[in-house]
Amino acid sequence: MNHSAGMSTANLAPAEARTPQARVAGAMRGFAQEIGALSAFRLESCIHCGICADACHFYIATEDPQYTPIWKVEPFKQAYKRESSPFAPLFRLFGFKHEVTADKLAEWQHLLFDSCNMCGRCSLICPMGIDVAALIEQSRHAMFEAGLAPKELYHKASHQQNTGQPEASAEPYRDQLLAIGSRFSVEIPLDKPQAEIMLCVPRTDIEHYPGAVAALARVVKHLGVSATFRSDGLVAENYGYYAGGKEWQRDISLRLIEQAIACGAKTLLVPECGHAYTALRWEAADLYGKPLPFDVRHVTEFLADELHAGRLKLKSAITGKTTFHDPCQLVRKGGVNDAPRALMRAMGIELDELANHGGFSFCCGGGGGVLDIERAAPLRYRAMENKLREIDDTGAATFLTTCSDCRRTFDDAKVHFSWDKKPHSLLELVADNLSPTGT
Amino acid sequence: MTHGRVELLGEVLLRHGISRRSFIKYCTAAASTLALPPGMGAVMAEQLRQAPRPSVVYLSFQECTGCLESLTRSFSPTIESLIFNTISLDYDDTLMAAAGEAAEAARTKAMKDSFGKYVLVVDGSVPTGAGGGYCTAGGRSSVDILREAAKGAAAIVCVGTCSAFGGIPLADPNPTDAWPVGAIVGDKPIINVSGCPPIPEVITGTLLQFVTTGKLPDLDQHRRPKAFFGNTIHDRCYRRPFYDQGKFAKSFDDEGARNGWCLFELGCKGPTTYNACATIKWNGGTSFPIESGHTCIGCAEPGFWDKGSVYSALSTAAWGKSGESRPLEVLELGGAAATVGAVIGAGSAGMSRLRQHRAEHPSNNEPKDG
Amino acid sequence: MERLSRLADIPIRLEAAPADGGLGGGVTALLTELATLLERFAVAQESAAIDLRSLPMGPQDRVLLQRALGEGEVRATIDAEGVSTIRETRIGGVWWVEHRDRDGELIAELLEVTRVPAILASAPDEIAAGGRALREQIAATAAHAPLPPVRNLDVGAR
Amino acid sequence: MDLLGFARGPALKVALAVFCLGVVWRIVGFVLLRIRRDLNKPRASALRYLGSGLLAVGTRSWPHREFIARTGPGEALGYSYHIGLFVMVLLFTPHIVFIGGLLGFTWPGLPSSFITVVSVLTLTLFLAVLFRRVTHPVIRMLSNFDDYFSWFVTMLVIVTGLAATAHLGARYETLLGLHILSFDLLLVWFPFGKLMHAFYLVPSRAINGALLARKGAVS
Repeated sequence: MNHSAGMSTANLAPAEARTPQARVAGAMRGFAQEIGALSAFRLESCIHCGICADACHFYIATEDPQYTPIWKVEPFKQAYKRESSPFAPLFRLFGFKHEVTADKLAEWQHLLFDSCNMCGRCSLICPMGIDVAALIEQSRHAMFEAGLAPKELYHKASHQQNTGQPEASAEPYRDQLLAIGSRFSVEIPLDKPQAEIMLCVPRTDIEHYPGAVAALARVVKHLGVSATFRSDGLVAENYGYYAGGKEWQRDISLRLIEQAIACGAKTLLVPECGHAYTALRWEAADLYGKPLPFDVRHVTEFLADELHAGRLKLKSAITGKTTFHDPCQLVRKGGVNDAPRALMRAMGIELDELANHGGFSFCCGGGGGVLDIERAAPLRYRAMENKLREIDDTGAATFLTTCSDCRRTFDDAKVHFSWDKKPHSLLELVADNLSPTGT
Repeated sequence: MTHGRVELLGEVLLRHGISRRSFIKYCTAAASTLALPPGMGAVMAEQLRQAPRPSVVYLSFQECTGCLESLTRSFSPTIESLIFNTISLDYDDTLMAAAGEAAEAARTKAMKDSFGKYVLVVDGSVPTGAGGGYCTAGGRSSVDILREAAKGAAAIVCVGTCSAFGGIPLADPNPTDAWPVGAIVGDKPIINVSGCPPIPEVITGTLLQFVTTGKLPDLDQHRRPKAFFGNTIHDRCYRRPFYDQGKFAKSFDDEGARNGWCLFELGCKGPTTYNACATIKWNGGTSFPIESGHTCIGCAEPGFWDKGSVYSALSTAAWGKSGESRPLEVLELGGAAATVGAVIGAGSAGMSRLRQHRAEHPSNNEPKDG
Repeated sequence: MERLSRLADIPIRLEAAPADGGLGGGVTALLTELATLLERFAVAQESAAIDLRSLPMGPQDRVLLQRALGEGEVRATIDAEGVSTIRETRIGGVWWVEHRDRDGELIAELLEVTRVPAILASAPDEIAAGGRALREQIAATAAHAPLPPVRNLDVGAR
Repeated sequence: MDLLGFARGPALKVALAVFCLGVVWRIVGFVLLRIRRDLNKPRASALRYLGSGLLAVGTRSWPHREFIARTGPGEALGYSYHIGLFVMVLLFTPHIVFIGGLLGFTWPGLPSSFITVVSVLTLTLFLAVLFRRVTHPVIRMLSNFDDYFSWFVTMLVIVTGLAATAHLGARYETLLGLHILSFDLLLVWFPFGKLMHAFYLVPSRAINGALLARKGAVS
């Protein structure tokens, strides 16, 4: 492999141009920020058994060993051994491990971004109990610091950090939100000074699935809870999380946190967006530096609670044979296991489960920002074939999920593969089958 | 006992009234102890009858006379003990009637008459400390006597672990600076018959084989005849099946010991000791230590006295001056090492954190990112 | 000389006495070897012997072996520097040979596979010497001379 | 001093010291790195998720149903030689006596002949493991000096142990000396290579299990 191969093929934004030395220094800085006793323990524990490969849909689809999850963090294992491991002084003294080069880092861009959805399935298979996905997330941070985040993710994260929106839109999302309200004849609670629940919305829904936005407004209205969107904290997604820019991720989360605090919300309700849930529920407090003064809940969790409390009643939904895709960030990585199924049960839906479901579900293939990376598409399509087959194998007529990114990915597959299934939003189904309470 | 013609052994035996059948019978017994094929007894009988009367000079140095006790403690004289104790032994200061200058004269005469042909048997180690003064006879040190006697010897047979390997005198701290014979005499064929003491049949059997064939027997790495020292006690031990079954006595007085189970855990050195105790046995084939319920102490092996406790099992750690590790000593050792490890570990963690800190907060001269 | 008690005289428990009268592995192997030697003898007239003292045998093994081989019809003793006993076992061609010294201690013990153990047979030179001795005796008798002592040992003194 | 005396004497002493020093160095060396508190509100109570962590130590011993088809055979191979190792190391009486001599307590062992059979089986599995390591594209790619050397050192102990038992190639005391010497080598190498996973396995599984349970996720 020639020396500049990595760099010349890297997928970089012009803003990320810098010298190789600066890249390595940046990677080491990012790495230093991430390394701690826990991540060190994970890197220490690997026994090179290769079993994690068998959890990864990229490896399963291609049988290409480079897609072995733990291999994706190889430069960071190397850096750990040389910089921070207990024997690091020996490694440096005797040169057992060389310094990671900028080229090697650039080569790994493909492995850390294009071929990893950060779905966490590998973390369930490792016999040593290593959370490989956590290591990949940390590695992405070092890659970001090295200026090696893929240009799509970099641009969106940068834009979102600056403006609150991952991309410029013809009309501000606030206006689009209100337009959706009038189009679907539903009241959009916006910028209330005080509310129990603060709402936010995936910009994917605004742009592609306005029905889901309306559905959220409708169920909130139906339940009669005090809730509001906030113009200054509207977008649920967090491209900082995808790109590995921890500071940007923090800044992006901060918009929502500050707005939730400003309106005195007790709950920040995460809409149908998986990675937003991870970013807010399981990472925001760490970046914020203290525990959040409100709860972070996924909309299905909220609805399931209302259901159990008897405040929400649902009609039977006529869906025919139905299956459900568990979004990785919500279920495997987020622990939202029961809520979606409780809602479906309440609507009388008997699921024909996928061969791998619940915590073991395969990723749709679009997670981790991969859907946004243009050059990753061919590999992504290969990896998701297995997922589509699993869905087909259930023979289900209706296919539900509860993450807008997953939906986008499946819709994209629908076009690419001329696939005959369409993913439906669980939230929309709930909104369509609300049963008036007390009657 | 000088003759103009060399007397054949057969003639001497006949004068002592030994019949052909007796001779075959004892040679059969000897062949058995030598681990020769059973049919060799008769062949040996014929060869021996035609052999010249051997001359044996027996020297005792720094020793306890246990070896000689063993040699003469055969319950009744076998043919080979008859040959060596009565017929051929031209000098042995312990056994011979003569004493003082007469004894010294007998030795000188035997060595002169049979120069180049006699077998020199030595028991005891050779002390070299204090100018050899720890062991003298007739005013001469054992080093001198040995060197002189070795000159005319056809071969030297070292009887007992002391002469073969230095034995107990050589054991730490070796106050007399004792050495085995092989360390003093370098230019003569040496056969070591180790053991503390050696089995009498092994001593006489070795001599017999040398006399019969005129050649050195097959020797192992410690110059011991393979015929007797080719197998470990463990390999030939009748308790071996219990070892294989994992049945071990845990004390000398437990049920396992009474059942005759393997004594490995009690420190038996059978697995690393090469001798014929388990087959030839002792006291005329009556028994041997393990059969009597005691462990093998490995007395036929070099340095047996310094290889840890007789009662600590072979597979245990053995270090320290006494050649033993105390139980739980490893915790002290490990604890000390672990403390050092903890300090170094903390140091390396501290260094890593410092480097982390520096990487996070690069100084101004380091490249800025865009 | 005061003797120690013989092992057989000390009342000890036999080790690992088989509960059901079965044979130990060592004894079975020995019997198998004997069978092989017997078959070879039948074909090639090749005598052989097994040295029992060179085998690691516990006291119980000996009892088992004796039980397995049994007693045959022939029993001979040789009185030469101690008693030797030659017993035919129940198995034809297998002889149990014990050599003891003058104190009765066992000095060699073999199982011989042969027609008759060689030590029993008279040697040719002994036979020749016997013939001469007998002639001398007859001659002496004829001359009414006193009988010369018959020496059985002067074979080697040619 | 003969080889056996050296192996179980000074060499063993040094090896044990290096082992203890190295293990503690390595563990302290990373445990004292920064520990960040997780400020995100746990889904389950601490007691509950720590319990789940302990549970994961057991459940992670065998692949989840969803993974078995792909990983079952490989994991079975891995675990079976580990079981073989455990039986050999911990249930062979001379080894028990060895440990007893160091630590002062013992436990019953298994028949030596059984151990020999297990050892031969384990040896075979060890060869199979190496074969898999060099032929499986993923494992070959991941493997480095540590993997091969750790394999070699462990293998050496098994081979010399078997040779000593079977008296193959040299005199028993020499083979026993080599066996103990190879174990000394293993002790010295232990803290510096992947053999350390013996110490990591339980806490690593427990921590991962607990952290997943903290989020309410399956582990």
